[in-house]
Amino acid sequence: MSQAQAEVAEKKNEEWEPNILVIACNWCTYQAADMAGSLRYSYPPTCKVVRVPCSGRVEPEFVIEALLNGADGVLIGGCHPGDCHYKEGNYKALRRFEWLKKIVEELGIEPERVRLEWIAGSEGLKFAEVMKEFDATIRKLGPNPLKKV
Amino acid sequence: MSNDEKPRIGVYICHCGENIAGAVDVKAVAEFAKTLPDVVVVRDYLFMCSDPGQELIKQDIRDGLVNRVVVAACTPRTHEPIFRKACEDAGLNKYYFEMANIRDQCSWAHWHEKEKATEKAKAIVAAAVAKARLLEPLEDRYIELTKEVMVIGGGIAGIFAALDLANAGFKVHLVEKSPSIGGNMAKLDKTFPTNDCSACILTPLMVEVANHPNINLLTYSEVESVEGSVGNFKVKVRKKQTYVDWDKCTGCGACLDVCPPKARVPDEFNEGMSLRGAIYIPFPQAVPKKAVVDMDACIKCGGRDFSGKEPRLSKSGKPILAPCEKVCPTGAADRTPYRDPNGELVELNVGAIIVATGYKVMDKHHFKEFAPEHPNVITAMQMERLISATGPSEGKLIKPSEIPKLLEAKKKGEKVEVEKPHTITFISCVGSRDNRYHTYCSRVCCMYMLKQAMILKEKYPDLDIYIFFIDVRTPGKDFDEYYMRCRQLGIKIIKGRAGGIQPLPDDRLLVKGYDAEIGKPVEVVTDIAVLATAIEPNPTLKELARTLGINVGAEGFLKERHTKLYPVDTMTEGIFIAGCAQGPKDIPDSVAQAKAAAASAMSLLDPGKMTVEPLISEVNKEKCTGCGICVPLCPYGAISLVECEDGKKKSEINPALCKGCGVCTAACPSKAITLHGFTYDQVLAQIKTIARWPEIPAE
Amino acid sequence: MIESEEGVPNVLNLSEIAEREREEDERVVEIVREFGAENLIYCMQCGSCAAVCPLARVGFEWYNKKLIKALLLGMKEELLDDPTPWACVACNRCTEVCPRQVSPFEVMFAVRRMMVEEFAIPTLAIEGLRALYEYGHAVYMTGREARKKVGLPEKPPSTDSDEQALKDLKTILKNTKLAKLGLIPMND
Amino acid sequence: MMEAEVVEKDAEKKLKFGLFLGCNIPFNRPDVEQAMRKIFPVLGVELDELKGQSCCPTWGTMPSIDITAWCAVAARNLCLGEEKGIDLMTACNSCYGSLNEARHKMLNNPKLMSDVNELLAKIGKRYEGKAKCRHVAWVLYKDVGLEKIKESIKYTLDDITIAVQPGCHFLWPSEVYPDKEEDPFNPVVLRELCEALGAEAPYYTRLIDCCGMGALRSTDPEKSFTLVKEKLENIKEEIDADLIVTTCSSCLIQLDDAQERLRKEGKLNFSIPVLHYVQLLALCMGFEPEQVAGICVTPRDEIINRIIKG
Repeated sequence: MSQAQAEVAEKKNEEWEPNILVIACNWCTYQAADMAGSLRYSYPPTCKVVRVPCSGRVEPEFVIEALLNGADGVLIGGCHPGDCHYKEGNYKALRRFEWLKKIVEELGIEPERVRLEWIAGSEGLKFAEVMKEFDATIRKLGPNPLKKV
Repeated sequence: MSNDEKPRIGVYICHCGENIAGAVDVKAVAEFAKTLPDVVVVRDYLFMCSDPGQELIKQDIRDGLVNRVVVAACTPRTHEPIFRKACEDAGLNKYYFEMANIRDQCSWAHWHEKEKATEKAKAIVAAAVAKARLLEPLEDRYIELTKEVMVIGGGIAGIFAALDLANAGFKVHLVEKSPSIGGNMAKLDKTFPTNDCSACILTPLMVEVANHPNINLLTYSEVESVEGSVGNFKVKVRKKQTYVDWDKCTGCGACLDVCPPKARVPDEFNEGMSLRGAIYIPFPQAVPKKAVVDMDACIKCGGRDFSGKEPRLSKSGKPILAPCEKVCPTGAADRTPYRDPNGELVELNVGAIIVATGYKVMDKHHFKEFAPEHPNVITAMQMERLISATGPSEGKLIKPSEIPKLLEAKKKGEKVEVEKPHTITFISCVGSRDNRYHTYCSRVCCMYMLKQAMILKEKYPDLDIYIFFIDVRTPGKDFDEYYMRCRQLGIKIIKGRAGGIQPLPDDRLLVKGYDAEIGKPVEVVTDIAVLATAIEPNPTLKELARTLGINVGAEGFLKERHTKLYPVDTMTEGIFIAGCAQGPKDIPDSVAQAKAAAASAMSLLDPGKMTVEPLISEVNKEKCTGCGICVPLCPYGAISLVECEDGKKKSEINPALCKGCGVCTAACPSKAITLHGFTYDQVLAQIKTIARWPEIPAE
Repeated sequence: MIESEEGVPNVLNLSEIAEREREEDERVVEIVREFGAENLIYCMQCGSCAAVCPLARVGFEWYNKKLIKALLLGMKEELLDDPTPWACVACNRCTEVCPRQVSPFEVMFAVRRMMVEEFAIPTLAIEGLRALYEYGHAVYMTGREARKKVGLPEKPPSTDSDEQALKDLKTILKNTKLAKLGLIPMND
Repeated sequence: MMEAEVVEKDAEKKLKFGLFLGCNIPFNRPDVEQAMRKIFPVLGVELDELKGQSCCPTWGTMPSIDITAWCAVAARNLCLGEEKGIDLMTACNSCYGSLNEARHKMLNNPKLMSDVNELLAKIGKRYEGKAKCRHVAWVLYKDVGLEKIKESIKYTLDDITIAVQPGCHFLWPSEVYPDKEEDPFNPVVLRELCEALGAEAPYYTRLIDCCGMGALRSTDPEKSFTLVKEKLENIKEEIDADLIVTTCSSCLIQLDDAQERLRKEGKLNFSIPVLHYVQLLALCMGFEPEQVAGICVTPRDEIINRIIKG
């Protein structure tokens, strides 16, 4: 472990910072995240983005694995209904998400830790606002209960 | 380079001037990157995308130091192609590349939290490296492109698209559902803002289309089905039955007059203001100038019904023929041979499709408040016919209620006194900007009302002309000057849309309006009321869009890929749109769009082949159980169940149709489908790295 | 027409107005153009003139923009009894801001000239014309106390004290439209 | 150096204008006439009596009857200056407007000019379009100059805030006037003239708004007074002026007279004295207040005392 890593790990014990994963579709939410940056809308650095072509690519396992591996919150971002680059991948994501929420609850995790948002490529401001809000939600919930175990 | 060679990852961190280095401690990130598994080289540079920056990467590849590249810089949406090319140039498969976005999504967003930004940058780099370890080499795909284009719609937009393509050497199939090309423009008397005679500028173009060696003109034809994708569309076009032998028909028109009164129906070309026979040529300048029989109207004189029966004989022993076939000098109207009512199916192979199906003028009957049944309440398109030299009154301005009288007299060869109008009133935005019908502005109504008013006022200075407007919209080139000319002619422009038309005891009308400028209700007794009804999508457009696999917007017009940047493209590659099918527009804009669509089709097809990124899904036949879940999920219909050698049905993905969304990959219960570039392992590696952060990924 | 209290109908019958123009064989727009409102036809009713018009501000009915529209519709008789054009202070702020160079001030005054032909002229204006003719001053006062009080001669060095000059002025006025109209006695 | 100064003084001495009085000034506010007769000789400007001058003609008269007749009456007045090779000068915005508008029309319409000259021929006159009418404010600002004004005064207006009222026909239509403000919507000439006397002359929102005088007042006094009231209240509220200064005789009468009426009707509860700029300058030069500022309705004794006693 590098020195920096060690420091962060140490800090974590004193002062918990959420670790948030954002799985963003390439055409809308990923673009919105870029837009937020280029317009200098700041949001909590706790949020880290992984790019996928479409919200329809997101497998429920991705989210479960993220939670099992310690993420405090997972947000899936896609295009607004009707605007999907691949016609209807976001509808598929929506259907899977309902199911996903139930599984998460059964795992004993607060369902608020997973979230699905439609953020268009032009909505840089919305991206930042959603991230702020989600970060606040996760902070209220505290660390991922699975991580404590 | 073999696939199972152990990854040797080079991490290249960009300062982007101060854009990254201003918030992220680049040196710290570099030090951290060195600790990541399989990372063998870490470099940082002021501008990694610059020539010397790219050279750093290329040199390491050439020196055999690295076989995977991670660039931590800006967004892959803009720079991934640049770095991929650098890898390729140095001899590395370009899909051995991954990008870490530490500018747009890190330094810029967290500018004032430098320490946290640096930590986040490390996490992003770690995730990218995790994915890079699992990258696989991929080969670009190429598809051959058919250098033929189908243009649907023979109006002014379709004509220009077809001519531009044909002149550039492309084979064009121009499909028009009416018997003649020309579209709505052929009906217009004059065109703003120059008041050119519409037929005079359009007819030569129509003739050019008909004579062009590269244009295959398919009139009276409709697209029935479209399969395939960009570069290779397979199209079935239905050539409707004309019931006239077009090879023999010379367009002499002899048959038109003999068709009996019982078989006469409202003439589409004259917007229903006159009658045509069941056998007809749409209009005098029609191209091709050929007759067709409208079987819904035909009364099959003498039992002559194209069923293949020989004619009955009269008492004198002569065959009993229908008047049209009797009079036809070339035998084109011969009703003896069997003619298939279904016409003929033509198959085309085209690389691109341009949809230019135009528009429909909204019907007046919706507007009860404007006495739509009254013969002297007409649409603006009817006014075009009324003032056109080829119209029902041959261009003489008369009250529409007098047309039957005039036509009757003409038939008898008599002269007749008809009433001429003294007052004409135009009402704008009828059906446009109206929540009950169309919320959009039809864009051309202001100008065509002004045009008609101007033409009328210049020709008949004694006419009183009123135009009731919500507001006058004249944003085109030379348009406002045109409007001002109208005002100066003494045409009375009243701000305020009229609210009603009351028929008077004679055949005149009382228009009730409100002059917002004076602030009082106003009334006009008018001879003709012209309703500027909206431009509507063609009623069949939705169906056509479905056939083509393109979208229509909420208002029913075809949806462009991007309003500003891709205005003539659709979401389906290889299909372009032009003219009023995309939304209301005037002739200059339709022509401009048609030329843009033609140019887009040319630049797509001209190279003869196109590269397709291999980032698409593939089925592992061994894992596939043939459950078929994926088949209906695919938005492009790219997946089908095919029988394999072992006799079992398994999924197969058509690489030409797959766009790489990954919906099937995510849904496959047996993980038999891989989305190249975003495989399960690759994405999961990234996710786990971030989820476990700040724990360092294990070896 | 339904008569409103002011004499201008509540509902304007544009056909009747147009018919009247036809019967009288004169277009109101052309009349006012001849009276100096040459650019009237360039008006697009944007309302800049009304935005800065003192008359519009204090509630006169037929201020510049509205008057122009009424004329474009062919209205004339309806306007004859209206005081608005005679209230125009000729401030010309409208002229300065008009994007079409209509000069609404000229329209106001052209309407005055048109009204004068129909003898629709306020008494005060006739008095001013009479004073101009009689003394060479539209505003004329016989009491000279104020002049004396401030130490000035009783009469200014104008037509008031120069018989030949007043005669000259009268000669000019007698040869103008003013004499033809016969609005004031000009017998001397 | 000496020579140059002499030449300059000679040039100054050559300043000569025909004093165009109009109607309102000689009959209603002769103190303004007297003020001009006093100040200009001190400033080195010679005044010609312009014998035989008449009404400009004002808006309610010939301009409302006929354009040629309007221009003919105006041209006869302009001829009186043209014959002597001098321009006219007026302290009345209406005269300034009517004369220059008429001149502008004649210069841009040869037919009109020749019709006018046909009329003038009957009295042995001819107008070439050379003589124009200058505004007293512009003569003071441009020809005399602020420096000369500063040198000429005895009293300065320290601690006095002035609300200026240039008046409509000083500004619009700018096309017809011989002198133009750089920005007619933000006029500075009168403000600078006031500042030259030591006063503050700040901007206020309704500075360029019409006072409501003239035909508006004679047609409907009530409506006219709403404009004055609006203007006066704005002056009071925004800059709390000690004094209103105008360069137009009509504005002077309206602001002075209507103000008193509004007060009597209980619609105004403050009082701001009003002066024409030439009156203010005459007072600062030390001329007898009775003669140069003796006629008013709204009391001005207090401000005159402040000026004279410092």
